[in-house]
Amino acid sequence: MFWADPINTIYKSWMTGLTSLGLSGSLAQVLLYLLGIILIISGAMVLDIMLVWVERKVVARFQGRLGPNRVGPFGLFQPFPDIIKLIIKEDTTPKGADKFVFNLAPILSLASVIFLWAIIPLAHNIYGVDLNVALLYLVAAGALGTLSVIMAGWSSNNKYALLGAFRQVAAMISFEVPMIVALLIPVIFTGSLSMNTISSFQADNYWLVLVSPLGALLFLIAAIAELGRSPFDLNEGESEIVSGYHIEYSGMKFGLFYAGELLHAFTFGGFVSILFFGGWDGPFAEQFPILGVFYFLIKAMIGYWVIMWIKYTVPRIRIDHMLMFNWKFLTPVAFALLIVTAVVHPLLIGLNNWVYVASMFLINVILGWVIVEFLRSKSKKERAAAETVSVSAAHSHS
Amino acid sequence: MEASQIIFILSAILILSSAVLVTTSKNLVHAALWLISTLFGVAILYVLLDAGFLAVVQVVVYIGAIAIMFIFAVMLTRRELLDTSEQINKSWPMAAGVAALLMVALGALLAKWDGLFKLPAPMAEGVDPIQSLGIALTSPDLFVLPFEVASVLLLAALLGAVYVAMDKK
Amino acid sequence: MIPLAWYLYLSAALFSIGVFGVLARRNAIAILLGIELMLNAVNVNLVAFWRYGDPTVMSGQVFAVIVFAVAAAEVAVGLSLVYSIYRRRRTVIADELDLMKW
Amino acid sequence: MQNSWLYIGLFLLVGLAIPILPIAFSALIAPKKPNPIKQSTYECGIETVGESLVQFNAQYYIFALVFLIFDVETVFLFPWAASINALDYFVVVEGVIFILILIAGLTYVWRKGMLEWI
Repeated sequence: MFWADPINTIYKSWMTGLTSLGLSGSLAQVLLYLLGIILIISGAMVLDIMLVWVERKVVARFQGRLGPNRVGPFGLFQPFPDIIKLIIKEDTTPKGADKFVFNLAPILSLASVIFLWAIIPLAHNIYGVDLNVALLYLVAAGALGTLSVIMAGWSSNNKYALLGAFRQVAAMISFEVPMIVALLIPVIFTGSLSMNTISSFQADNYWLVLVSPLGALLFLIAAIAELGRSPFDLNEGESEIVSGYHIEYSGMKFGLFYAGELLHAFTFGGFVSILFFGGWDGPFAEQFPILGVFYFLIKAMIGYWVIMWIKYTVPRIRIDHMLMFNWKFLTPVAFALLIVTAVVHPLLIGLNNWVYVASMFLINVILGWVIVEFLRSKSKKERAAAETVSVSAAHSHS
Repeated sequence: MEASQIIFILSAILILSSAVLVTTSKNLVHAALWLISTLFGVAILYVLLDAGFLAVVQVVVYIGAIAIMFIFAVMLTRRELLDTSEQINKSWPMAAGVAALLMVALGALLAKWDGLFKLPAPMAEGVDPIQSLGIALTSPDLFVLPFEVASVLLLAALLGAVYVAMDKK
Repeated sequence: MIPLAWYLYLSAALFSIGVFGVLARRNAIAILLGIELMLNAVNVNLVAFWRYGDPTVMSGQVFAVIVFAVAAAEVAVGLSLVYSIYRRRRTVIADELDLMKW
Repeated sequence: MQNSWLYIGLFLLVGLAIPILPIAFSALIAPKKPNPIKQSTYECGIETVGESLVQFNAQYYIFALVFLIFDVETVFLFPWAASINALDYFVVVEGVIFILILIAGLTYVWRKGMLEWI
C-alpha cells in the first residue's frame, strides 16, 4: 500500500495528525504543501550541488584530464570547498550600478529554474502539482529567466555586460519560437498541456519520440540555445565579451548564476525525457513509483549528458550565424513539422497502434530527408557560385 | 475575511502601487520593470478568476515579450536613457484631474448598477478549460473568424512594424 | 468569495492611472506604457465578467486572448514608430514632435 | 483547480526565498572592504571610455519584434492543438491557414532582408 502510493499515504496520515491537533483543514493543507515544496526544492538544490562535480568531472574526461580527484573519493566532495570559497569571497558592486536590480537579477535567475520543479512529474503519483497549463508555465518560467538576464546586463553599468545581455536575450527569445512549436507537438498527440497526462499517455501507449523524432530533436536544439550553452554560448564568449552579462558579479551572486545554469541544463534534460522519452516510464514503474523516480532521474541525466557532450565537442558559432540558423532554418522547419503532424495525425489515428506509429515515424524520416536534401542542393549551389567568383578573380589577377 | 480576499487585496496593492510607479518613475527602465510587476499582479487576478490559461499567457506574452520589447526600445532611444530631465509634462495637474474625474465617474456609474455584489457561480467540474477554449476558438459557429482575423492582424502588425523600423540605407 | 465590484473598481482605478500616464508623460515610450496599463484594466474587466456571468460560454476568455493579440500589435507598431521618429528627429519627447501644430 | 494554483503560489514564494539564503549568509560572513579600484567597472584593465550604456545594434530590436508576433501566435495555437483530437478535421485546416498567414509574414521579413545581420 505504502509503496504503491507513498506521497498520498504520508499526506493523508499527516493530514489526520495535524487536524487532530486542532489545526483547521486548509491551514494544515498549506503547511503540508509548504513541507512538500521545501522538500522538492532542497532535493533540487542538493542535486544542483552534485551537478557541479558531474560537470567538472565529465568535461575533464572529454578533454582527457582527470578532473577533481583530491577532495573525497573521486573528488566527490569538491563542490563543498567550491561553495565555501564562493560564500567567503568579498562581494563587490560596481560603481554606478543599480543596486536593487543588480541584486535581484541573480536571485531571479536561479528562481526561474527552481520554479520549473513544481511541474515535473517524478513518478505517476509523485509530483509537485498537476497543472493543466504546465507547458505554458514552462515557457513563462523561461520568460522570467530572460528578464533576469536583461536585468543583470542593464544594472551592471558595464559595456560587456550590456552587450552580453543583448546577445543572450536575442538568442533566448529567438530560439523560444521553435521551442514553443516543438512543445505543441506533444499537445497534438495527447490533447493536453499537463506534464502528468503527457507522461502517463506515453506509459500507456508509446513514447512520443517514436511518433515525432524530429520534434524531439528540435526541442533539444532549441533547449540548448535557450540554456545558453555551447555551441550557442555567445552570452559568455570569453574571448569577445569576457563572460557577458555576469561579468560584474562575484562571490555567491555569481554562484547563483552558475548554479542556475547547471540546474537549468539538467532540468531541460528532464523535460526532454518527460515530453518525448516517457518520463518515469519503465518496467514496474506503475507498481513502485520510487522506481519511476529513479528512471526519470536516469533519463534526465542522460539528457544532461547529451547536452554536455554537445557543449564540449562543438565550438561556439557567431551571433549572426546563430540567429540566421534559428530564423531561416529552425523556425521554418518547426512550422513545417507542426503542419505535417497536425495534418497527418488525425487521418492516421484510427489505424492500428503499430501501423500508426510506424507511419508517423516514416513521415518524420521523409520530412527530415527532404530537409537535408534541400540543404545539400542549396549549399552545393552556393559553393559553385563561390568557386566561379574565386576562379574569375584569379583570372583577372593573372 | 477569506484567504482569497486577502490574496486579492495584496495583489491589488501590488498592482496599483506599481502602476503609479510606472507612470511616475524618472528612469524608463525602472518604469518598464514596474510594469512587469503590475502585469504579474494582474496574472494573480486571473488565477483568482479561475482563468489559469490567461494567467500563464499573461506572463508569457506580456512579461516575456512585450516588457522585453519596451526595455529594448528604451535602450534603442538611448538619449532618453541618460536623460535626467523632467519626465512629466507641465500640464500634469490637468492630467491628474482628468484621471481623477474619470475614476469618480466610473465609480458613480458602477455604484448605480445593481449587479455589483454578485458572487461567482461555481466552475463546472471535469471540463478541460483549454480544450473548451480551443473549441470556442475553432468552432465555425463560435469564434473562428476572430481567430483567423487575429492572425491577419498579427501579420499586418509584423509587416508594418518591420517596415517602419527598417533602416533605409 | 470576492464580489464582482472589487474587480470592477480595481480595473477602473488601473484604467485611470493609465489615463494619467498617457496624458502626463513626456516620453512617447512612457505613453505606450500607460496604454498597456489601460489594456490590462480592460482585460481584467472582460475576464471578471466572463467568470461572474456564465463561465461555460468562453466568449470572455476569447475576447481577452484577442486583446492580447491587439496589445502585441499595438506595441510592435507603436514602438517601431517611436524608433523611426527617434532616428529622424533624435527625440522621443512627445511635446517636441510638433510639426503638425500651428 | 484553485488548489494547484495555491501550490504554485507557495512554490513561487519559497523558490524566490531559497536563493536569497546563500546571498544573505555570504553577506554576513564575507569581508567588506570596498575601495574605488575594486568598484570600478571591469573593462579588461582599461578605464571606461564614455558612457557604459552604449546604444546597441537595431537588429536586436527587429528580432525582438518578430519574436513578439510569433509568441502571441503560438499562444493561440495551444488551445487549437489541445482540441485537435476532440473536433472535426475542419479544425486542422483552420489552424494550418492560421500558421500559413504567419509564415507569410516571416517570408516577407526574410525577403526584405531584415533577418540579415547588418
